[in-house]
Amino acid sequence: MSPLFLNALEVILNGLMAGIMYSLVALGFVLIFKASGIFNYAQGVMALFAALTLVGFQTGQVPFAHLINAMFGTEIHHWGSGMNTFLAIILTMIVMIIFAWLLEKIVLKHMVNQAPIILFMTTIGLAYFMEGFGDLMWGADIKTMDVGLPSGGSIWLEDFTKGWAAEGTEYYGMYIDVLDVWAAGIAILLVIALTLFSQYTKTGRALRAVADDHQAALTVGISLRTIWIIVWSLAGFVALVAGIMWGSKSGVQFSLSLIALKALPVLILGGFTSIPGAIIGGLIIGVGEKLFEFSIGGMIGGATENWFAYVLALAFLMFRPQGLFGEKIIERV
Amino acid sequence: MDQDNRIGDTLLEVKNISLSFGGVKALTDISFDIKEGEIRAIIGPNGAGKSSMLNVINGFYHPQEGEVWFRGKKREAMKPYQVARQGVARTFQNIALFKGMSTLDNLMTGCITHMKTNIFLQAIWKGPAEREELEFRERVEHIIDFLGIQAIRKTPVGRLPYGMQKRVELGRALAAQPKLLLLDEPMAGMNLEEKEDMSRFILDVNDVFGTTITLIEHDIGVVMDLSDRIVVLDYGCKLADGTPDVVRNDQAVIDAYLGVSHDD
Amino acid sequence: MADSPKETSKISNDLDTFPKLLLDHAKKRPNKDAIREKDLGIWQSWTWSKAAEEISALANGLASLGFKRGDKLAIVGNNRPRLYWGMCAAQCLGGIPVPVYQDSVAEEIQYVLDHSEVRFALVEDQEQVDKMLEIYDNCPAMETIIYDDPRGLRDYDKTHLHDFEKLQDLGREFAKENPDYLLQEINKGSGEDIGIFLYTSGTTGKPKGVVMTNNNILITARNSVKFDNLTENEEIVSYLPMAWVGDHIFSYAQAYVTGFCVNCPESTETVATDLREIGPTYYFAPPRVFENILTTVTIRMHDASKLKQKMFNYFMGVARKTGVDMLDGKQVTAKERFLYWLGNILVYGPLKNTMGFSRIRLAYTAGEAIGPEIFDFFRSLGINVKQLYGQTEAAVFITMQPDGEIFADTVGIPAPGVEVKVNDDGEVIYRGPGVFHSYYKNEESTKETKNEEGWVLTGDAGYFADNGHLKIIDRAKDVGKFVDGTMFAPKYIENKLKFFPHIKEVVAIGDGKDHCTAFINIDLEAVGNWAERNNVGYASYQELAGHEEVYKMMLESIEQVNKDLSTDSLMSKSQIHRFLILHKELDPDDGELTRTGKVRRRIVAEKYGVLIDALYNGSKDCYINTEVAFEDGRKGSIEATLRIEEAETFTPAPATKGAN
Amino acid sequence: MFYRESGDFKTNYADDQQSFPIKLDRYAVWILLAFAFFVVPFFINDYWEKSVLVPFLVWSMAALGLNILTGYCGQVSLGTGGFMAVGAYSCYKLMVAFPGLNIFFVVILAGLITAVVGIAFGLPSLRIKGFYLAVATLASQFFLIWMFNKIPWFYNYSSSGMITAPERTMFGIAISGPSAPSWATYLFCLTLVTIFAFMARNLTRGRIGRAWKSIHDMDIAAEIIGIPPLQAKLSAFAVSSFYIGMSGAMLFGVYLGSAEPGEAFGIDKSFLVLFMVIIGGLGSILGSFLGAAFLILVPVLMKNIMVGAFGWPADLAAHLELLFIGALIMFFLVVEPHGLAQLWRMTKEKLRLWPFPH
Repeated sequence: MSPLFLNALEVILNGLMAGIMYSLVALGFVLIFKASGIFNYAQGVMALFAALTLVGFQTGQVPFAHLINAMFGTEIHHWGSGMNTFLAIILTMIVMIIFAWLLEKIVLKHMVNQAPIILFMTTIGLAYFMEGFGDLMWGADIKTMDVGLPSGGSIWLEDFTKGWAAEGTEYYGMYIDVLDVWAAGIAILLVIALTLFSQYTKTGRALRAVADDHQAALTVGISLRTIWIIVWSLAGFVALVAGIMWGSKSGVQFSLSLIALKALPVLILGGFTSIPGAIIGGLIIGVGEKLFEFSIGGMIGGATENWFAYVLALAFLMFRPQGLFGEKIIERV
Repeated sequence: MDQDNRIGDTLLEVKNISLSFGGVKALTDISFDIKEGEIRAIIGPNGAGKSSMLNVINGFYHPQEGEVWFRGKKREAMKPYQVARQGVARTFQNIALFKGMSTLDNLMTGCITHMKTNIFLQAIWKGPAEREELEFRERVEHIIDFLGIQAIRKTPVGRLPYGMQKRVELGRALAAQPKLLLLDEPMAGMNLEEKEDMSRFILDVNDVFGTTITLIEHDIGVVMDLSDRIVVLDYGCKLADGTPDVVRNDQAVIDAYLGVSHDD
Repeated sequence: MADSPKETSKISNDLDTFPKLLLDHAKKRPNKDAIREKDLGIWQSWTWSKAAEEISALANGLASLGFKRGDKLAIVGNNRPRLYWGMCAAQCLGGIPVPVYQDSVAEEIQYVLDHSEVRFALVEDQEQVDKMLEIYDNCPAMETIIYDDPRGLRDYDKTHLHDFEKLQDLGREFAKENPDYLLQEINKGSGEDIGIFLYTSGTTGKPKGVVMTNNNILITARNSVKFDNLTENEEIVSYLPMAWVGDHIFSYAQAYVTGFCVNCPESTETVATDLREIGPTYYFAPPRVFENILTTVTIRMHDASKLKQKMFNYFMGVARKTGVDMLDGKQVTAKERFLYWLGNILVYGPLKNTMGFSRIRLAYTAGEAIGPEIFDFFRSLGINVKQLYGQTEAAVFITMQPDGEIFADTVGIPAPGVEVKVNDDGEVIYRGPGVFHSYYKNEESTKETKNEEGWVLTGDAGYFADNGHLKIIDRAKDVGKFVDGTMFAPKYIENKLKFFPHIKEVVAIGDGKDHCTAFINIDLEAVGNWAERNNVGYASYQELAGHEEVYKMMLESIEQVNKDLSTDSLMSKSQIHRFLILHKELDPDDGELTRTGKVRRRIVAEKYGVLIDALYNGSKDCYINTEVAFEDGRKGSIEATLRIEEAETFTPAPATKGAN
Repeated sequence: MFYRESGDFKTNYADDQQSFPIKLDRYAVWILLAFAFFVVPFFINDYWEKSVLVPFLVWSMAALGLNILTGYCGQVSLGTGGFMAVGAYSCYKLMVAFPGLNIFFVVILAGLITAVVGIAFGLPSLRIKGFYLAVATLASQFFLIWMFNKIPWFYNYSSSGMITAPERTMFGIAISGPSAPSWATYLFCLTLVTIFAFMARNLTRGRIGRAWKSIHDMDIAAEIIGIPPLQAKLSAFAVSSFYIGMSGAMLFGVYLGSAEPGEAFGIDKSFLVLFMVIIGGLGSILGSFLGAAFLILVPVLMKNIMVGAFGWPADLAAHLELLFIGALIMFFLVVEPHGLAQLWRMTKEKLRLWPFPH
């Protein structure tokens, strides 16, 4: 096997791993979109917020320390000590649920029957708000996240694949970050868990009913507002998972929220309502952009990951405007 | 009314039209003609393919088989807007007004195919663009006067009651000064009084402007009174074609309407 | 036709006919707007010169059809420029315009047209053409019908029909061949000529054709213009029937005298909006219209926020205190002036703007008594509403209120040039330049109404108050007597009650009885509104009318009126002792009202005889079954048992004089 | 309350169709313009120019452009930043290539170039609608920014990768470059924005505007009554991009003076303009100005209060600002989705009906 091929293979594998990360965010989008028709742009910021909160709890930061110091001239930063990771995760999850509840109470209940585009804009507002709120609460400095997940290249894989290359070529083996593998595993678990949840629990079935037909769901006595709180909490949970993964990988910082943007082309490919679509779309984008950068990117200046996903989605839309799994739109008069 | 004087040569003819959607046949081998100046009705039970027929005539659907002849020429496959520009206007079964605009603007939009000034002149406004705009405003005002909708001239159409919206939609179609006007259930959902008004308008349009009208309508009584000739469709096939008297006494039509298979 | 050439070749200097005035305006102010009509979304305007051109073309057109001196031209339709032009065009040729109420049914029109031997008719649209064709064969003199709006007339047999514009084209052709004809005809006209027939609607019997000379109309118009300093800059909205003498004076004669601009609304439904757009400077409306405006204002303000209502009520209070005085030119304190100024910014100005009265300089009301609150409301806003007293036979003006001497319960001093007095029977009579020529083909009535010295009976009972202003009590023939001989003026009592917004109509009974009782009609809009606000449920008019609380409300009003009457020595006997609320609205379709909304006492007395008996025999309630006509012409009947209530009466207090 | 419309009647269609049919509005606009043109330039200082007035004008132009596309034609775009970059780089290249060219024409040409690019990126709009189109426009945003970063020709191979505006003049007065006087840059921007705001008004009230609005309201019906959808959408993209391109050119050439694409024209700028349009009011010329004013002034105000008056650290103020703007956007969308322009319309309606509530 030529090193070029092996390199390509490595790129594809890395792409798949990155794709799973995209899928993780896209999953949150799909959950909310299915249940409420809201295209939640804030999903990425929710991941950032969850990650910030988790790190904050872990390290024992005082929330709003900056603001308090500025207002009262104090100098506080940390409580005495940090917190157990598991406990911090639970607490973060609670924060996310409170957040979902507040969001429904304050904003969403006023937005029933609004045009989709208005709802979309609202979530952009929400994204700004949460970003500001997260920064205000925990500070905007880059934080490292350590929840005990292993990271770094897999030495085992490197050793294992070193010999694959043809004789006489220089090849040091395939590089894959163990964290990515973990992430992939967790993502798969998450999908399975969500599927089970929606198939076998009462709430899950209610969610699906709402997704199929709002009116019908209402007539069988499911409170739409409760559903919304549950869905946003679930999305918060997914965001937390995504936040942990992305945070562990590249630190907790603002750019984390930009992964939401990457999830958009994923959704276009996969369709807004399909969980498998989100996964497959993520993988296509992940592999596609890595491969493009690997094969062509270098020639045209690099950093093509910035736009490749969108252009791919655009090109794709030209031929299938309804997405990969969407139904064909028949126009009527 | 002097019929012979009013009705002229064939304006539009459809020949052997067949249309299907993914294997489902909507229209099968339909042929009929529409003569200049007449009021032509298409009737039939629900799902008989009436709306599909209108959609074929105005180019929204493209039939797999058959030809459309307009003003003596075979019509090539066209986009709906090109058909509109040839002088075919229509109204819709479920009102398709531009909800964000006023009555006046909706009617002005109806004139759009006749307006010519380019984007630069439009931006400058003073001069040709304004002249054109005012010229069409006056034209539209005559339609407003004709339909008696002066009081709602500047009301956003979304706020109007249903019957008024139907009237505005007719106005928008008239503003295009069509040679052929297609009306898709112009009286659906109206009360008796509104139906009478609408019938009056349809006759007046035909009479005053000499517009050829093709309409779909459920109210058989109204259709019989209004139309010169009627095409009856059922399950996408043509059942009968002729004057109201001929159609009324046609056995196949009677069977289709009295048959248990469909009810309106 | 044997006029000397020098007389026909120049425009006469004495502007004693409408056509001469028209030519004069066309020369003096050719580019000033003479008339406008809201049509096709904008105010289409015609300058005086354009109007003169249009009228000439029409007159020539008429001439080409054989319209001769003395011919009559019927005019049927809403106020539209072309119909006004028709009047002048007929006058150009020495003809007589005969405006007819446009909402009359065919048989009513037939009577007028037949009676006045109309040969030509100028009508508005298809609706009127249909009426004309219906009566065509019954009017032997009738020849030609000219229509303004050709819509729907395409397939009509055109033997007798002419399109207005086509007729004008004919006229322009005719003018080419006979260039001097029209001017000659115009110059033949004089002030002594018969100018117009105005048919009175007539509460009883057939309408009478009031014949007016040009002098009657024009001198009166000139006098009134001078009295109120009207100028060529006035704007007026003409929306009252052209057949009514008021419209003829305000929208035609005064416009031709001064050269001001007349604005015709788009349709009857859009009068309010059109009025608002134009913002007239000069306005006429019967009290009913002012009352409706005030009711609308009150109802709309009910929906406003509490704060806004407070502000509104506060400043309306200020206006009531100060506004009328300021309008009458009396002294007010600086503080009051400031508050009024503030109120003008916050309330009066905007209010006038929404009503279309921002630019109003002068408004008149007449025809009936106006409620003092209504009158003061408008005056306190700074709208100079005045009352006048007039009738067709006088070319409107008998008395007018001069600026600064405005009272709600009197109708002013004699108009310029008019002598007014009260005869021995207590009836108001007058003499002056506007007094009509005669009733057409009705020598007998003419003599009955107008004596040899030119004094005309008004048919109204009244007296001059101490300040020299005339006070009208009632129709002379309606004034009756109680058994003890004291005067009973039902209209006077009824009007006092009708000023309450929740009372729509009242019939006072007392002639030949020993005391006064009354039927009451509630005002469905006002009472319904009240019911809505107070959560009073009702399913029908009848149920609402019979409601306990409604009776209570009426009782309060009646007792208030009784208290008021008790202070007036002439009227204290007329206090209402018992009353009932009618279960149905008095309706012209049932013959209970005239078309102009006046009560037909005789019919009411016949129809509701049992109720009258019940009012006087002391019973607590009374059953009645009434026949009614529905809107679609079907007949039906409604039955009800009506409750009768007693009202408190007050012993006459010593009269306080001059309480205006 | 202040309106006195009674007596303000129209005797011809030209009067009835004018931009400000109510006399009072007409006067208000003229007075405002007179103030902006003849009074402000005499009192303007560097702070007002740099912090308030010029950014307001520049972003108003961008908001006008996006409003034409999104508010009038209904095509949501998240590529505004990218198109502004096109305008900025076109401006730069034109300034460098034609040093003698009047900067007024430079800005207009930059707009025209952007319009061409806009048409190219608008082509997919024929097949893609709604969200899908919104996401597709992200492609233009990221691709264009990447292109300006990675292709050295665009920044004339400068070592920093940044572009810097040389001094260019109009009537001999410097408009760009460090020595341009405050009043000159202000008047330059004001003139451009005034001219093109009126043009936008003209476009949106006439034939083309109706075609756009009909596409927005119901695209199928629009096509059936004879409006070619491609032509309507592409013209909206073209005009919109023209405005956005000019604003990009003004932002770079007149306001910033130098720019780095990711920083000056990033995705957050696309959102900023979108917010302006939403808060101001979709489908309203006035709304574009109100939205721009709001989102320019609020941060300035907040910064002044928190940093200036309270002495808080700047980063804290920035966080609060973010939080506040986000909350405001949600507030607006909840309370008044049609934006400040609608609030103004309602207020005006109230004032016209005053003292009546409706």
